[in-house]
Amino acid sequence: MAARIVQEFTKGFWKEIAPLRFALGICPALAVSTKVESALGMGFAVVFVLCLSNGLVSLVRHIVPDKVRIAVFISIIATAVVIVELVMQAYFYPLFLVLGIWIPLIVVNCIVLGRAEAFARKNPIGLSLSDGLGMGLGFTVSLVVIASIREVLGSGTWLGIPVFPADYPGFGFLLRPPGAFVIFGLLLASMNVISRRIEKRNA
Amino acid sequence: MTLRELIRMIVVLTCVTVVCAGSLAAVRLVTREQIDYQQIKFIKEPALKKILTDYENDPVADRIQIETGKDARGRPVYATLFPAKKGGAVVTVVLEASAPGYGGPIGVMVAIDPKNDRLRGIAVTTQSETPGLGTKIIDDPSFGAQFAGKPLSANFQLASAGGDIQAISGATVSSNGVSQAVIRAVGLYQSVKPELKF
Amino acid sequence: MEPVLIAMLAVGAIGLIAGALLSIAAKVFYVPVDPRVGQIGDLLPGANCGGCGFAGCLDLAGAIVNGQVPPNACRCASEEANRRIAALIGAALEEREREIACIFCKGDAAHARRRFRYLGIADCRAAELVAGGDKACRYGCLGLGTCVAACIFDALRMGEDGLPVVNPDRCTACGACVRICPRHIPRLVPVSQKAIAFCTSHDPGKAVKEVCEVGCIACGLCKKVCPEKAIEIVSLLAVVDPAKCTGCGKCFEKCPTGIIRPATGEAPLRREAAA
Amino acid sequence: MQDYLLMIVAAVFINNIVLIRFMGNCPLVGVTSSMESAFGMGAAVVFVTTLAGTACWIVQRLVLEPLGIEYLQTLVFILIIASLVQFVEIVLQKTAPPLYRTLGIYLPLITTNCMVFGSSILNIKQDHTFMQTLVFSLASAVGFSLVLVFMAGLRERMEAAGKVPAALCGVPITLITAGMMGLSFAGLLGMAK
Repeated sequence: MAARIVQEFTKGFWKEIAPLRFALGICPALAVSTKVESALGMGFAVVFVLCLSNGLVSLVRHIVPDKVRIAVFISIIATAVVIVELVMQAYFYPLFLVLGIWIPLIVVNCIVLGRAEAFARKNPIGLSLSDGLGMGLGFTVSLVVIASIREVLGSGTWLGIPVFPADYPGFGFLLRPPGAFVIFGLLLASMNVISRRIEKRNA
Repeated sequence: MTLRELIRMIVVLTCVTVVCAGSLAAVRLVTREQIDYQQIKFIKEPALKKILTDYENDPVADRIQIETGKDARGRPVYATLFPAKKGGAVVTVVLEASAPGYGGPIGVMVAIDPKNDRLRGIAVTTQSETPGLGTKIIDDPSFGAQFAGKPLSANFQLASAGGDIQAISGATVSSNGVSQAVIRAVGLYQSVKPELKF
Repeated sequence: MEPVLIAMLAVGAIGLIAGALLSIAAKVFYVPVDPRVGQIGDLLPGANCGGCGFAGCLDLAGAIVNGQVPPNACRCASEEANRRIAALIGAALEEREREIACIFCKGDAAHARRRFRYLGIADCRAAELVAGGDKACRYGCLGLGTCVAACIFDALRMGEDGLPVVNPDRCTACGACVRICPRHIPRLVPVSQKAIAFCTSHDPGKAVKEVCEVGCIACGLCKKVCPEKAIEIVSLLAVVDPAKCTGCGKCFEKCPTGIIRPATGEAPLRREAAA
Repeated sequence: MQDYLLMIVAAVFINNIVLIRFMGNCPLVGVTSSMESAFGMGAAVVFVTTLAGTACWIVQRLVLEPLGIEYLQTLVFILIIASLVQFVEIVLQKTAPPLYRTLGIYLPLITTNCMVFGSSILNIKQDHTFMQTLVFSLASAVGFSLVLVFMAGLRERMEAAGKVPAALCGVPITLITAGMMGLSFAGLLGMAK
């Protein structure tokens, strides 16, 4: 059992890392990745929502009729999201201002409902929690990677700390919406190349 | 689908939503104070810091809200006052008011010395005036400085309207917006003054 | 406590209204969905290839239940699956022979002339749009592999000679290649068909000879030699009737360009045999 | 009238909901492999977004604000959208089977489409009137469908050309194309706020 829990946890990082493998949840991954700080904030918000929703869905999985399943799951997710929204507003207000509309939009992040539907609905609470944690952290990692590229090259800082000499002009394209798409596409491509190399070596 | 299934569907959905709403309302109740504090702190504090210099407390945490009337939907409207204290005594009260300018409403914070009924200073918080012209209300410190030290009984209208304030040339409408906002703030202060106990 | 109650009541009411509305809608707008549709859908391959002419496997399942099409309308389903589908709707399964796709052109790079070098998008449909393709024969295979790309069962590959090759074991006769080819070169034939005239050109013999060494020149020798009268010349093209053909092989020897051949198993081109 | 025109142009081209606001990217990758599915999804989204936007606006103004429970917006809106989508599905299945057959398979996808939910929230955030809500929702959805159809067309062409490097095939090239498309849309910036 313990091994299973560890396995469900770790798959979220490489084998099934959601935004990069399945192109799920790419909307927030693109929108809030101009700065590492906001990426971290968004990532942890999603981790919290995923754990809470996976746990609750797993608890109620036997009493919910099939026809209203989606409505019930989405209510649970929305509740988790509003809790995050309120707590963030109360204690991390600057972050709340930066993330803005993307906090309520966690509700419709495909990863969250996807995990509820595909995993938590069929598994006991322990596994569901570890799945949620793993997937959420995997999402955070991908977000931070993209944000690092964009922040370092785009504005010459990382988490607000300057990494280039002060006269670095900044690659503004990366901070704009089109730049996000391009960086994400290139990241996916390099991920493909690496995976294929590994496969070839194992074969 | 039988009637039983239908009813079960509705009951489950309703129960879930009720429980969700209940727990959210509870969380809201717990965090409400903190959220209000944060919102006001992040929006108002920079302006507060500009006009308040010598104080020891957190004016945002010590803010006073006084009901001034009801809005169109019948909900109460509050005026928020920020008291700055030194040595336990209130030395300055800050409040905000706004009036229409050239490009939109101009928000002005006014610092009042409650003991002597004098203005300590003003600061523009929100504005959308023409850059380079209307924005002189912020960029030209001598304009705002006219208000400092005047008693509350002074005439804060522009000189062209028979008052004591010299408008910035080329930005009369914006200047008028500021002076109207100050007049409103002072009026607000006078109306709630009886309820203040320092 | 009051704000909590208000919230619970308001959202609860919205939930109740939504639930009730959905239930009422489900009742009022109830569409009787035959449970057999789902069961048949499970039996079908689920590849949604569209070979049956419906939008997908479930769509076909609905049509089978409604009796619009026979239970074995899916060309890709195994015989076992077809039998079980037929059993489900209680219809007798009418036996139908398995078909496979055949490439009706032998004009490879060595035997068919090209009018120009085509360097555009590697897709037959695109090539067809450029002055009718690079092949001198306006009926022949363009050889850019659009049919190969269209096959979701991996039954087609591009041969070294520039013509697609069918793997009869994998072909499910879904017809995707038949539909996508701008020149209708791949065609479905019964697996038992013994002889086929591998050409689609309706040009007169002289015109065919100018552009291709392995086209049907409509000489009619095959028709004359066939003891079963199984071959007809239809608008300047030899056509074998599979119902009559016994596979005696007389036409294989007689055809001057060697395009009439056994349907399965490769026989040498006549020219090569002679050389 | 001019205001509405400006709003439409802004929502469709300048602040395009997919390319500039980053909403609805999952279908941009998921259902653009063929023109047919892009059209189907686009039509379904236009229909549902307009309906959901106005429904959410009405509930916000008539229920949430008078009761002072605006903080439950997220929960209530998503409930409305989820039920609405299911409702539309049930009604379509009965009343317009041909339409249901074309749009039906995309409807479940729409519940978790951030563009429907996002534009409903934007309506409230930007303090739209009822008419503005209607126009904005419709225009955003049209902008979404437009990008979807453009992308499907480009992808069909790229696939036919078969010249995309192996590593970029599929999602990566789609995203990079979206970036390029975003750049050209950004060329319209400054035409309206």
